[in-house]
Amino acid sequence: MKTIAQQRVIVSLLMVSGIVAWMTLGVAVNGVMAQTTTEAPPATSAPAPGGTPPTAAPAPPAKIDTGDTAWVLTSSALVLAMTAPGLALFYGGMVREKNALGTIMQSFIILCLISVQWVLWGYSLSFGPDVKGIVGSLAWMGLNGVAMDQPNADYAATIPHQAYMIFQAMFAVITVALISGAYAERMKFSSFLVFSLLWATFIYDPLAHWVWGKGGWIGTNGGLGALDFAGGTVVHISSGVSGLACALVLGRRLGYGKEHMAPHNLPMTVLGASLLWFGWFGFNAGSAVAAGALATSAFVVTNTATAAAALAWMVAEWLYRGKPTVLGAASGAVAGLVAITPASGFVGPLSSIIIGAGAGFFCYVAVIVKSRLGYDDSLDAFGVHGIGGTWGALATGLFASKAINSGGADGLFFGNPGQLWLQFIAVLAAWVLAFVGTFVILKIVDWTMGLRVSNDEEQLGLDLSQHEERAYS
Amino acid sequence: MKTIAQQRVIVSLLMVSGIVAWMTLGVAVNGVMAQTTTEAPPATSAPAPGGTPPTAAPAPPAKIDTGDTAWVLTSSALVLAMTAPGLALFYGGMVREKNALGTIMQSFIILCLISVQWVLWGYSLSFGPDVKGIVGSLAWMGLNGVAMDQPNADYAATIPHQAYMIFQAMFAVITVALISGAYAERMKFSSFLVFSLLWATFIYDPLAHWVWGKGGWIGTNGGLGALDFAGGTVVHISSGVSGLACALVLGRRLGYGKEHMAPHNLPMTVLGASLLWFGWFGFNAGSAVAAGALATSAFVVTNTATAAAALAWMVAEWLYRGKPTVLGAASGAVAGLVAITPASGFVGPLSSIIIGAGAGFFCYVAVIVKSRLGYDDSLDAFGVHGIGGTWGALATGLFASKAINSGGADGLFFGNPGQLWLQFIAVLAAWVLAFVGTFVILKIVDWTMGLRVSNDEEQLGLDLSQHEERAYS
Amino acid sequence: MKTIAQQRVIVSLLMVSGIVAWMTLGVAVNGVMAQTTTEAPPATSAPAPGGTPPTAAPAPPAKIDTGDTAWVLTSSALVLAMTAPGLALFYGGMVREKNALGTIMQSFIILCLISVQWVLWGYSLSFGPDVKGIVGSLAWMGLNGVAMDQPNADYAATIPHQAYMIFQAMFAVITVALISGAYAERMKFSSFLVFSLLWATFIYDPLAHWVWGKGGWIGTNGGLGALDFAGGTVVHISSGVSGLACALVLGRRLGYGKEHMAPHNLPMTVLGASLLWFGWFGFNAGSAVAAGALATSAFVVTNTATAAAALAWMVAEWLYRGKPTVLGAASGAVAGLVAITPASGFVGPLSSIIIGAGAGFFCYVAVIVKSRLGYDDSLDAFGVHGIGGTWGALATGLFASKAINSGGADGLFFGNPGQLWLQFIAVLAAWVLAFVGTFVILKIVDWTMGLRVSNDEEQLGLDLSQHEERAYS
Amino acid sequence: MKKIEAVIKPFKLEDVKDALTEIGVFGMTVTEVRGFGRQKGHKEAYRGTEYTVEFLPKTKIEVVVPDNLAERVVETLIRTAKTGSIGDGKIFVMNLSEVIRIRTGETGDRAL
Amino acid sequence: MKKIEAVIKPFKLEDVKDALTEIGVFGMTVTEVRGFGRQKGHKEAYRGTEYTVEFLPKTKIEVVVPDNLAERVVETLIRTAKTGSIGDGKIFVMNLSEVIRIRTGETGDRAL
Amino acid sequence: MKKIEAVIKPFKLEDVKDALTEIGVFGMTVTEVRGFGRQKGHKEAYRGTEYTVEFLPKTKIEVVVPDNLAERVVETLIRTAKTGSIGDGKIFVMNLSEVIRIRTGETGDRAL
Ligand SMILES: Nc1ncnc2c1ncn2[C@@H]1O[C@H](COP(=O)(O)OP(=O)(O)O)[C@@H](O)[C@H]1O
Ligand SMILES: Nc1ncnc2c1ncn2[C@@H]1O[C@H](COP(=O)(O)OP(=O)(O)O)[C@@H](O)[C@H]1O
Ligand SMILES: Nc1ncnc2c1ncn2[C@@H]1O[C@H](COP(=O)(O)OP(=O)(O)O)[C@@H](O)[C@H]1O
Repeated sequence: MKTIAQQRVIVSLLMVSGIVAWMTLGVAVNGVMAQTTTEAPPATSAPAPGGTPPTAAPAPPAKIDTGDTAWVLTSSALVLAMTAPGLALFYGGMVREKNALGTIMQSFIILCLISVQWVLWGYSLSFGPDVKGIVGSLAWMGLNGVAMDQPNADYAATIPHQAYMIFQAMFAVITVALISGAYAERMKFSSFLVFSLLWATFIYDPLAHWVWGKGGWIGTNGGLGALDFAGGTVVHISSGVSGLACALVLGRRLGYGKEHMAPHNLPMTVLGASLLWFGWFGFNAGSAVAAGALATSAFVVTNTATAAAALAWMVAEWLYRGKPTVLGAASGAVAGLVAITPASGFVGPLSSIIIGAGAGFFCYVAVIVKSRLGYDDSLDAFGVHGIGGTWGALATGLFASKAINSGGADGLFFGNPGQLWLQFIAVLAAWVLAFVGTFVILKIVDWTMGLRVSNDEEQLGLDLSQHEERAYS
Repeated sequence: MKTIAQQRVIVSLLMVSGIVAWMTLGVAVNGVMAQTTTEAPPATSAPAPGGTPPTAAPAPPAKIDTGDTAWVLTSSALVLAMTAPGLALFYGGMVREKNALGTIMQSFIILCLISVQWVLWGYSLSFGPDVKGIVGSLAWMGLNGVAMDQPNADYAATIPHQAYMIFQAMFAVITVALISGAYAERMKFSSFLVFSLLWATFIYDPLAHWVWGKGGWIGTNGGLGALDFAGGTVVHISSGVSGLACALVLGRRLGYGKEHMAPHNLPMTVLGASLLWFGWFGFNAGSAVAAGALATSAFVVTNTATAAAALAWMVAEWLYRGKPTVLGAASGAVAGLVAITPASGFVGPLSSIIIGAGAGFFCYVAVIVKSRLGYDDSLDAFGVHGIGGTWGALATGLFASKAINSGGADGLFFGNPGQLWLQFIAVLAAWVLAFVGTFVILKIVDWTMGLRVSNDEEQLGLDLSQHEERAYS
Repeated sequence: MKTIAQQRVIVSLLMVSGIVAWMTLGVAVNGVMAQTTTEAPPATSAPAPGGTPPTAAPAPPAKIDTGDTAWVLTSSALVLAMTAPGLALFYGGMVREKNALGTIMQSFIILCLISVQWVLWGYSLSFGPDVKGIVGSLAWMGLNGVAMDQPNADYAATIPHQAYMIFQAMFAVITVALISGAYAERMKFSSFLVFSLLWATFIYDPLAHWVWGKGGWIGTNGGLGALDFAGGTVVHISSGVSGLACALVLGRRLGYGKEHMAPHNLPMTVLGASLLWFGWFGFNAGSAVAAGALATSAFVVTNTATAAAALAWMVAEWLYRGKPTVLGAASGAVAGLVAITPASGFVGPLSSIIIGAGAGFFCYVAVIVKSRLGYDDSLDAFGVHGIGGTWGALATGLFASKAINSGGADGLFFGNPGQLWLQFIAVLAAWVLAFVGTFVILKIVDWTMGLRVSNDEEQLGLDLSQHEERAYS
Repeated sequence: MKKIEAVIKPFKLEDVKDALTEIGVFGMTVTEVRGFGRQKGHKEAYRGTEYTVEFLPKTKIEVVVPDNLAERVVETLIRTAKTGSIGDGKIFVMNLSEVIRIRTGETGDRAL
Repeated sequence: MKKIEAVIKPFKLEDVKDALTEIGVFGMTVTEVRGFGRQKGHKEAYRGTEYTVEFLPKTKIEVVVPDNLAERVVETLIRTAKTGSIGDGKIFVMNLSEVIRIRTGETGDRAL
Repeated sequence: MKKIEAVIKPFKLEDVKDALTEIGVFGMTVTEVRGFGRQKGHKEAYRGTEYTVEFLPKTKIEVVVPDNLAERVVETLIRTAKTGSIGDGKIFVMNLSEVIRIRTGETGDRAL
């Protein structure tokens, strides 16, 4: 009992000191804040050299486009809706009633936690000035120098830099939340908070830099040239593979394989899946950071792949088990969304049907196999996001076409086998970072505060044991 | 038992061969796909005739507007949300608990099924090159020639052609899903899938062509000139009247009129109705396919008519029964949304109040009358969409005004009685096609695979009998 | 019994005569409607004075920007989603099962009622031509002169006037709905309707004029210069303080403090809170009425403050009670949204963390104190909106910075203590109007029709007693 | 007085209630229960996991009647709750030592 | 030992529990039930369809007590569960042949 | 015949059912109940308000068996439902005067 009390104190102190630190920081940097509007414009708006003849107009300063900005803001809101209520309900409906609130809370509070982390240091680590291709520097901490009224042409030339920042914030949020499917129904709330904060900082932020950051070593913004339009490696492989590590380190839920662990509210899960689909248009089509041809194409293939994946999972289940299930269709849709994510800016609608159908099929197989292998990835974070993300990243190397996106690359089926190899390297890097990093963080958290709730608490459920609340009265 | 097994085999084979066919097709046309970006620009950008003096610039090629594109993409996402989660929950909450998932599944899987159908052949049949005013040709199968980066000025001059295509996809989806309110709680899942696919192909696609397709015989794009801004005939009359046919052909639910069949979860239904309202802004205001005055006006009248309809239903019920109900208000709102749909681009706010109030009143009467007539339109697909759509289509002929939309027409009350006649023809055509077509399709499906679940399965509920799942555990 | 019957008759008559009146009005003004497109353009497009040389183009007429319009329409839809389903579920989940539908209905029907009120006279009273700084005139009744195709530069220079009108409609709707948290579980439905209509007309409409109307005495559009970007005083103080008046006048719920009154469905409440967050981007970032730097900044600080507030409430609760709760986190998020609302267009991201954290903390304290004081603000309309709104309005006077919005003002921390004083005046004015006005309206309604349901009806629940429906069957 | 408990198929409740009312039973208490017996359950599947559910939804009716009415109640129950297929349920009869109506304090047959 | 079952109005549960605890009852088991009796039900309406619901929500309390406590329990139940209006419910008393506490295996009055 | 009612911890149901089936019990009826006893409840808090919840979720099993099987059933229940910690629950045994199988009309031990 004493240790529990102690831990509580420690955690409390941690939290409080965190909050206090933030506030101090806040006040301190307050002056800076006033300058976020006056970021020295980058190269794009450099004053034209004096001698330029008047007829040759100087390069116009990067200009904010209202249509593009409207679309990216809308997309940011859509991606927020993916985490809460989307993922919160998708996962919340799949657990047992006694853990419903606790599971919903995980998505909800990650949204809160990472939103603040992102503004304070996460965005800087991910997208700030490059440090050896590995990580962003801390120069943009507290959004110092991230303009609200000017674009940063490295990332998005026609919308305010802060619009790009907040759009990316939603990606960081949902990635951390996706992992919670793996450790659902048994993780201690305080440890969960600490784990999530560490994971975001030490896994997500660097990985995002590798793939999307200016100068990151993997991506197309100065790196090897692996393609990841909206986050196959950064979001789905990273969360899915980390989920696998969580499932292995935490071990199975009490009564796994013996007790009835049916989802307590599948309509809630379908609602969540539908909101994921809805929000994912922001995720993928928003990743064009402009409202034009590319966003349109990404929108179309996202919808098509998702539909095909749901049908494929349904058919696979129908053939294998004899009945098509609703949870299967919903899971298939999510698998399709996952798989099309990295490809969405590079492939056409017919390719997307194949990518989607493959996702539905592979992820269904993964889920079946899991129940044979016996590890307890409670809500299939790995089975859906790990497998679906890997398939999607590789499929991008197969189906990408410069006819769709001249800024991308051709894949194997369009005559460029090298791209598949690049995709493979990106996948491997993401797998290794996610698995090893998560393993280390979990072990540290386990040694210092413990990862799992006690058996009694698990029996009672997270809602009552962690929050003293019940979902339904 | 043998026949059931056989049917299962047949269905399975059908499904599999379908999927396989799609994939083959996919790979085959993959090359084509690369060309979706390079569609030969249509007439709008025809080369200026040789003799034009150089100073007079040639007609500028149709240009993509970012604001319009942002709005249409947003609207597409909104309309998706109408089907799932919107309609799925609206209907799902109204059935008994044992059918909750099965009912939700109907909307969800239609979204998947028709999304793929639309890309493969649906869009081509509806909007492809006209064949005698009756249907589109198959020239645009697999989106062949549907550009992602250029507008098709026949349909929307300032957004990519694919953006228009995906916006329309969501219309096809929800129309098919709306019918499910009529046969809820008793249709076999496999037959339901086949029915939906046939219905979309043989009823929806031609009807959409008649009214909206370039050259369709009914509409304003080269036809008689009947007005249907966002789908009064195409979406609501077609689904509602088809629902009536379903209710008549399938017969009543077991225990109808005797057992307690109260909605199992009305908060879910209100949630669904609210999401319908939310998404309907995309439906109606999005139908302007641009973000300007017309979209704004459509948005305003949509909201106003909906509100008025909910109040009208509530008042009617209060007077007639003594209590206003929540389901009544929600149903009234949906009735208002239905009725304003065809009129939304042609009428002003005060007219919209009358159209809405009329919808609330007429649909309430329809619902009362139904329970006297004794056919079992389980969730009032006909009572709300059939009646509301018919009223809306006719009301468009009464209240339309060129002062609102110079590209439209004046209605009876603005001095043009002929328009009402045109509206009447459109209504009649939609009724006939929907009723007869649905009747034929149902009979075919009934003869080959049977329409209803067995009595035991109906008693057990769709969730367990069709999907081996329970909504709540 | 007789009086009940009589009241019903009176109410019925009222309702009917209302509807009839509207319709008459509708038909009567129908002609006017046709002119809503042709509003004489205001000053902005005044003909250039004669002497201007032809080469110097006259000031271009205000032009509709598609990106801005897309954003404001999207925002309007988002704000609608805040009321229904957002608030409806947020509140609906917090009440006991027997009142679930009745509570949801309050938000839903207010959406209907005020949508119509706004079009008929509400918008005119709020934003119509100024009458002595106190209220708008009735000149714009029935949207007479509110153009669908031209901006009104007094309010928004780049979107159709009707787009601004409908965006504002959603604000009026949600404000009235927010109050329902205070009188939940005990108010008579008919009285509730009358109260809401009167409150909107006599409290909301004038207050909106004071703060935002052209010429209103408090705001920046010709008034004292108090800042309220998106509704701290107009929306949150007004609804929260009115809620306090309701709680005091109506008295406690039967069994308050003795019976178990736990929320019946907290997942529903979290869903509602998440939708509020989602929709609030429209509320705050939409209040820029353009899709540019200001909208972006408002979006960013909205998200950041909300996250910080949820964390602060959670930590406060953790320290004070020993466990962090899910309802606490959700409530904190809403408190943060409330508090950042008036500031969202004037402060930077680090300030927003402080504003948010303060909101989480102060509102938690308010809620704790309430349970000591013993008045029954059932769902803490005052505790969250009254306190949070007041804090936010004052904090705007502390943290506002012209570096963020040159059209705003500096706050105390940026060297302008006078602004805090202005904010204080605005707060005071809103408190007084809301409290006194609500008190008077409540008394009038109480005398004429009674405010509360009978004890038996309260025992039975609103769902059965007011609507003869049950939420779950 | 006798207390008669019957476990029946849920959709039979309306019929049973009507029939009992007809023969002069003025009250009953009903509980949703789950039954396990010879009737086989159903399968459920959620992603990779299958469950066999052996407890089926049943409705339990409790009726307290004067001794002389007991037999007719049992007969009526058998008649109206029977479908003939497995799982129709059971009737249990037991003695009560006392019955009291809370509202009035009446006891015995008069309390019914 | 006696088993006393009472069907009461749900909102009376807290009062009843407190009163029983006071007179020395250490345990009870409670079930949500639906009751049919003289108390009339309510109407419900969903779109065109109306239902008369005759089963009302009630709470069933089961208390097992030594014979000598039975009478006081019944009195207490009557006193605290009564509102005086129709539908207050019934009390049924029956004999038990044995009681066992699972945790310890104790039987008879000591098991209570 | 005897009717044996046991109030147990919900998560023990599967084990108990399996064990009872093994010793030859072919049917049982299960109800979700809430129990009040020596086991202390838990706190709940919603914003400013705290509640102490003294009723805990329990599962009630009803098994009717021939007299000669009763003792074994009780033993089996004790064995399988026991965790040793407070709140394991109680077993109540009472006599039945009659049992009937609705489907066939069989009575007595043959109805089980
Ligand atoms: N021995 C028993 N004790 C208590 N309840 C029983 C017993 N046997 C059966 N039941 C109840 O009766 C129901 C029907 O029993 P079952 O054996 O399935 O069919 P049948 O009554 O037609 O033989 C079961 O679901 C269970 O609720
Ligand atoms: N004969 C009976 N057998 C079992 N339960 C009964 C019987 N009569 C009444 N009840 C229960 O008692 C409740 C109250 O009975 P009712 O006749 O409505 O009022 P009162 O007890 O005041 O006469 C009923 O809802 C039902 O649950
Ligand atoms: N006198 C009683 N009458 C009816 N049920 C009882 C009685 N005493 C206990 N119970 C039931 O048994 C359960 C366990 O009892 P409790 O006193 O908590 O633990 P234990 O059985 O280990 O002594 C209670 O929750 C309640 O449902």
